[in-house]
Amino acid sequence: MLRFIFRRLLLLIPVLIGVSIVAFLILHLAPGDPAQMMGGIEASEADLIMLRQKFGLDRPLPVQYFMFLKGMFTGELLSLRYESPVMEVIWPRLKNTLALASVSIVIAVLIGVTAGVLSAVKRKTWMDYTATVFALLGISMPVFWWGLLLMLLFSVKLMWLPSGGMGTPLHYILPSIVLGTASAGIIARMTRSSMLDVLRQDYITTATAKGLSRRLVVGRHALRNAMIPTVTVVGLQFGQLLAGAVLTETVFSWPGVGRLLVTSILARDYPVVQTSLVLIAAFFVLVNLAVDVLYAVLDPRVRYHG
Amino acid sequence: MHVLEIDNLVKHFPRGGLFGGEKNPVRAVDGVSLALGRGETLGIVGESGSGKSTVGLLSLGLIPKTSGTILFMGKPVDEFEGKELILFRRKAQIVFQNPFASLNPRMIIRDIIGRVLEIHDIVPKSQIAGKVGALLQEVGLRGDQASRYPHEFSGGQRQRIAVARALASGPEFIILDEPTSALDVSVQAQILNLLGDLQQARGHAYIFISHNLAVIRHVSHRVAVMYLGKLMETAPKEAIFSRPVHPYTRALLASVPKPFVTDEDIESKVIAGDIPSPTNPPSGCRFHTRCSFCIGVCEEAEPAWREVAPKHFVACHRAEEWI
Amino acid sequence: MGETGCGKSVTAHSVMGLIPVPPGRIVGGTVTFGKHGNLLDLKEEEMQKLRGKEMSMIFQDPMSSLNPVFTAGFQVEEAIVTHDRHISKKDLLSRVVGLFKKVNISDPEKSVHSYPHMLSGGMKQRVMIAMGLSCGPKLIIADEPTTALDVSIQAQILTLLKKLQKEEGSSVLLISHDLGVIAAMAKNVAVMYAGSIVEYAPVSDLFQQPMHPYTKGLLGAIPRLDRDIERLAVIPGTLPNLFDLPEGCKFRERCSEALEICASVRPRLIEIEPGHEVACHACARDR
Amino acid sequence: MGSRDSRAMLVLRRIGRNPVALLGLIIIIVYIGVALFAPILAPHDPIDQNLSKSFAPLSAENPLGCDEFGRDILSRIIFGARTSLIIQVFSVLIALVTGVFLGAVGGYFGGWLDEGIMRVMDILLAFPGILLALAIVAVLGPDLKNLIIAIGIYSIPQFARITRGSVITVKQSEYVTAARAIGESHFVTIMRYVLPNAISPIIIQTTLRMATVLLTAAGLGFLGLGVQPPQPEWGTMLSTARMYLRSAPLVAVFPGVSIMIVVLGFNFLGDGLQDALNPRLKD
Repeated sequence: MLRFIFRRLLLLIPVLIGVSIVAFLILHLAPGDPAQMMGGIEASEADLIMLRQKFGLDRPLPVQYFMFLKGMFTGELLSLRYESPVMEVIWPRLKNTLALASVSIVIAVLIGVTAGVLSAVKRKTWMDYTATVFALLGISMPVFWWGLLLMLLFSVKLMWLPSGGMGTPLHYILPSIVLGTASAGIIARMTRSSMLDVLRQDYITTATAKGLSRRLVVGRHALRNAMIPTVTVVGLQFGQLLAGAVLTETVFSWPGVGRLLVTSILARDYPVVQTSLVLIAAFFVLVNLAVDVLYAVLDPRVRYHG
Repeated sequence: MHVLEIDNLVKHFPRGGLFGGEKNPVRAVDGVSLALGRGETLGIVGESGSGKSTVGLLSLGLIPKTSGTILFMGKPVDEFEGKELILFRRKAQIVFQNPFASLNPRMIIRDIIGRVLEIHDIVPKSQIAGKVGALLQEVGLRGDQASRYPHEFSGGQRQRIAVARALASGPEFIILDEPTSALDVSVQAQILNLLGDLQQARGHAYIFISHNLAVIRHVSHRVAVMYLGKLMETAPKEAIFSRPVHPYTRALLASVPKPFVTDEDIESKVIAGDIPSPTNPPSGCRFHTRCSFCIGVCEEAEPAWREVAPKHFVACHRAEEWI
Repeated sequence: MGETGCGKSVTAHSVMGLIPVPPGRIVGGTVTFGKHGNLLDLKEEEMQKLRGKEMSMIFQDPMSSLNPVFTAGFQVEEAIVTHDRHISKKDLLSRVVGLFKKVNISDPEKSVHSYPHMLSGGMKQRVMIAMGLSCGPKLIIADEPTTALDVSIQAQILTLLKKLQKEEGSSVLLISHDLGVIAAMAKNVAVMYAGSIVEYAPVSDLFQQPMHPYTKGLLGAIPRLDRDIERLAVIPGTLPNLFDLPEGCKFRERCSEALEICASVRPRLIEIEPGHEVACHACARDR
Repeated sequence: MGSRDSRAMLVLRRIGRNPVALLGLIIIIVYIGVALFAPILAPHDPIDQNLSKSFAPLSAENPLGCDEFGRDILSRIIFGARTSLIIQVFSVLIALVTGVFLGAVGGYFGGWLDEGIMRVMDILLAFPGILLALAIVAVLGPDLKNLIIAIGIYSIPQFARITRGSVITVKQSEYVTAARAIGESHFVTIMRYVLPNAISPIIIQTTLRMATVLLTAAGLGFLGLGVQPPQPEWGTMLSTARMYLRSAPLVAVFPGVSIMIVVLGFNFLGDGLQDALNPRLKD
């Protein structure tokens, strides 16, 4: 098992390097002078020279890349806006985002798996149809609009819940529901289809043939197998939540990395933008590693061959 | 000259990979030598893991070999390129086991068979439809069924279509890879009769691959018995079925339950043990772990492949005792 | 015995109450099982108590009939615990190991902890048999138990089934399309065609003097291992469409002995010789 | 019997029998109609400002009221459909062509080529959801063309992965080996044997991707990084409406409803296609 994890960790390295290269290159692939992009049109010639020097923009790309990588970890890479090391700017906000995303994923899994299982077991009943329509509605709802609607109702009209910011557990309710809605829908659909798939398998007939009750057949034999593909989807959804946070945090003024990313883009604070991208991607990749491990726990075939 | 000559053919499928560490390869075929005469049917029989289907794919150059030689009309198959390769494809054909998987579901029958005529320029374009109709009739279907899709046919009918496709280019030999294993007994009889009739009329050779010994007996002139990637015994049909030498052949023949023979005592004839994995085959003679005649040397030395009677080859240390 | 689509498997599943409803539906008939009466009248909970305990089933494909995420031992334990809730953990394990020994699973103490993918096809089928035997059932339904296995492994499993049947005294309902397997295993044979039994006879009678034209055709169509046949006999035509069965005898269109009456009246099973029943107008007339 | 398009007909029949999928199809047809005939359908010029009608309530003249500049919201929504459709069609087209090509080549030939393509896709996929598009727009600058490019690029890996998976499955089938055995070239094998049989998941993905892409475009618009005002786009409209949420909440309702309905349409159809194209379910 340890070897399995170690091997997966090794495989991550090229992906992480690739991610950092992409994040680094984004600034350079755009047409025009990177210094001009950072400084904006109002930047003076002196400003541009200063920027070029600070980021080594006049040096070869590989050198710049290593400066970028090194600067990220040593604190030499500074945010243009806050003039402090990028990590110090991003880290506390990333923690807020992770907190929000974690609450959301728990909500999404609880709702999604329950709805998916019910709708598979009660296939073609009103329960299945209701769950299907709600799941598709959840997937189709624009996050930011859904947020605005809930805010309008619970904060503006009813004034039950705060409309933005963080601090108390109450602050979590609206943003985490909004953020988790689409994921709940996707998890429900996935659980339903994998459950239907599993229920058709021969070993389900075997379990019934040995005299197990329907409840045990579904709850023990089917669910465990159906969760295997669902786990993968949950991992992918966690990434979607990190990305969706960009919108949710903007709506609810959540002090997270998503909002930081948007404001930094608008302020042309590229060091923060690039580093945020790398960090979010790294987290996403790590979560997927955790999913792989969980996958192996659930599925003995992977455990012994993986 | 032989149509096909295989010498010391080896195919290992690698496993594992990146960071996985080198795992043992699957030794699917491990030193097989065979020859196929003109108009002959060579039956290859074996259980799963014997490598019999791999031999079929290798003979057509559809997968790369690991080592050894495969000669078609004296020329190495895996060196064919361009025009020569096309010509070889014309002369060597295959029919697969599963008629539900071997026909492209998105093509109508006229195209499935017509493509062969087109690629090899067998008849002018304008005559393709007519020729397809004739081929369909030859395999016992109606010419007007050519505009249908495969899913509109039954398993037996599809297998006839697959046979027609193989015939279309006028091949020298056809690999039949378990062509009736997916079919019911009554349909199997129809296909086996058809294959026999076609061979009489056209004179091509067959390599008939099957796990079913009775079918092999019915169709073959000569039989090769494979076990874990190796040949155990080859002999003319009469010899294999009336005077089998290799303990594996004998045990296999004995362990098939026979219709018409009721109350048979199969218990005493069972081959013990599981089939070992082809990734880690036993040392010496591959069959020694399950052989009831195993002696010391069987565990260590690989038995020599030798002719113990005219055209009767065996790889067994004790072969001479049982002639 | 019968070919694809003859209804042999569906019959077995119906007996066990394993036909999924919907889309399946049992529209008529009875299944009488010893003192339990007509199984079709039993409630689902009552059937649950019978399944695995009084009657058990072995399926065709051992690769897919064991749950990949549980150990072989656990899956057999489950069959026992379901019908005996008070058994102690220790007894349970020793019983499973005992069962594994009985079905000749190599290294039973270790094998109980193996996951299905670590076992060979033959071993998996032995696990299925151990599961089927675990509660000493009166009836074992074996649905093509060796079709997915190699010849040499098939012989092992058939031998095992025969031996266990003798030891345990269970009845076996064996379903197969393989005439050889039927000949080796069965005492009485029912031949099915398009959803009905067309012939029922002691096994030796069936092979020595088959009566129904379908049975005769089938016996003529198999290649023989013990002798050469010049040309195989062929049953012309194909199975009728099960959605739109013809009136009268379902085999009429493929039958060389068909009479006028065969087109209108569906023949019923009639005992023509002691213990030998046939559903055929022509056979009935000839006797 | 024997009709060339029997399969397409079968799929259509299945869709017709599935009320949810049918509803989706109808929504999509109406949406495309609205986008195509926007100039005819819209009662006003979507860009015309009239400050005297700022936040005008619903009326016969302005059925959905007016926004902060007094522009007719209904007209802006109708023209917004056009913008959305352009973004969807072109970005999905970019992704479809590139992704299917990369996936098919990688899946069919395998080896280092496949390995290389998939590693690059893995890297792109490591930027979850909207982030990659966001980053690309951030440097290219927000306008319609760049939005299409950004969303197109970020959709490529999905198509590449799905195509590859499907191609690998199909590649192993006996009819592809048979194609090789009769002497078909690699190109013909891919085009006539592999792709036609690998197409179902790609069709499903295309439909579902139309939904995702619309949400992404609207999301970027909402962040002010999408289509720029005054050009009408639903997400951008929501972005400005948000500032007046307390005083004029209705302005924020209609663009959101539009997005949701259209996205729902594609998701309904995609979900229905998933069932209709499932080879396991026979008619």
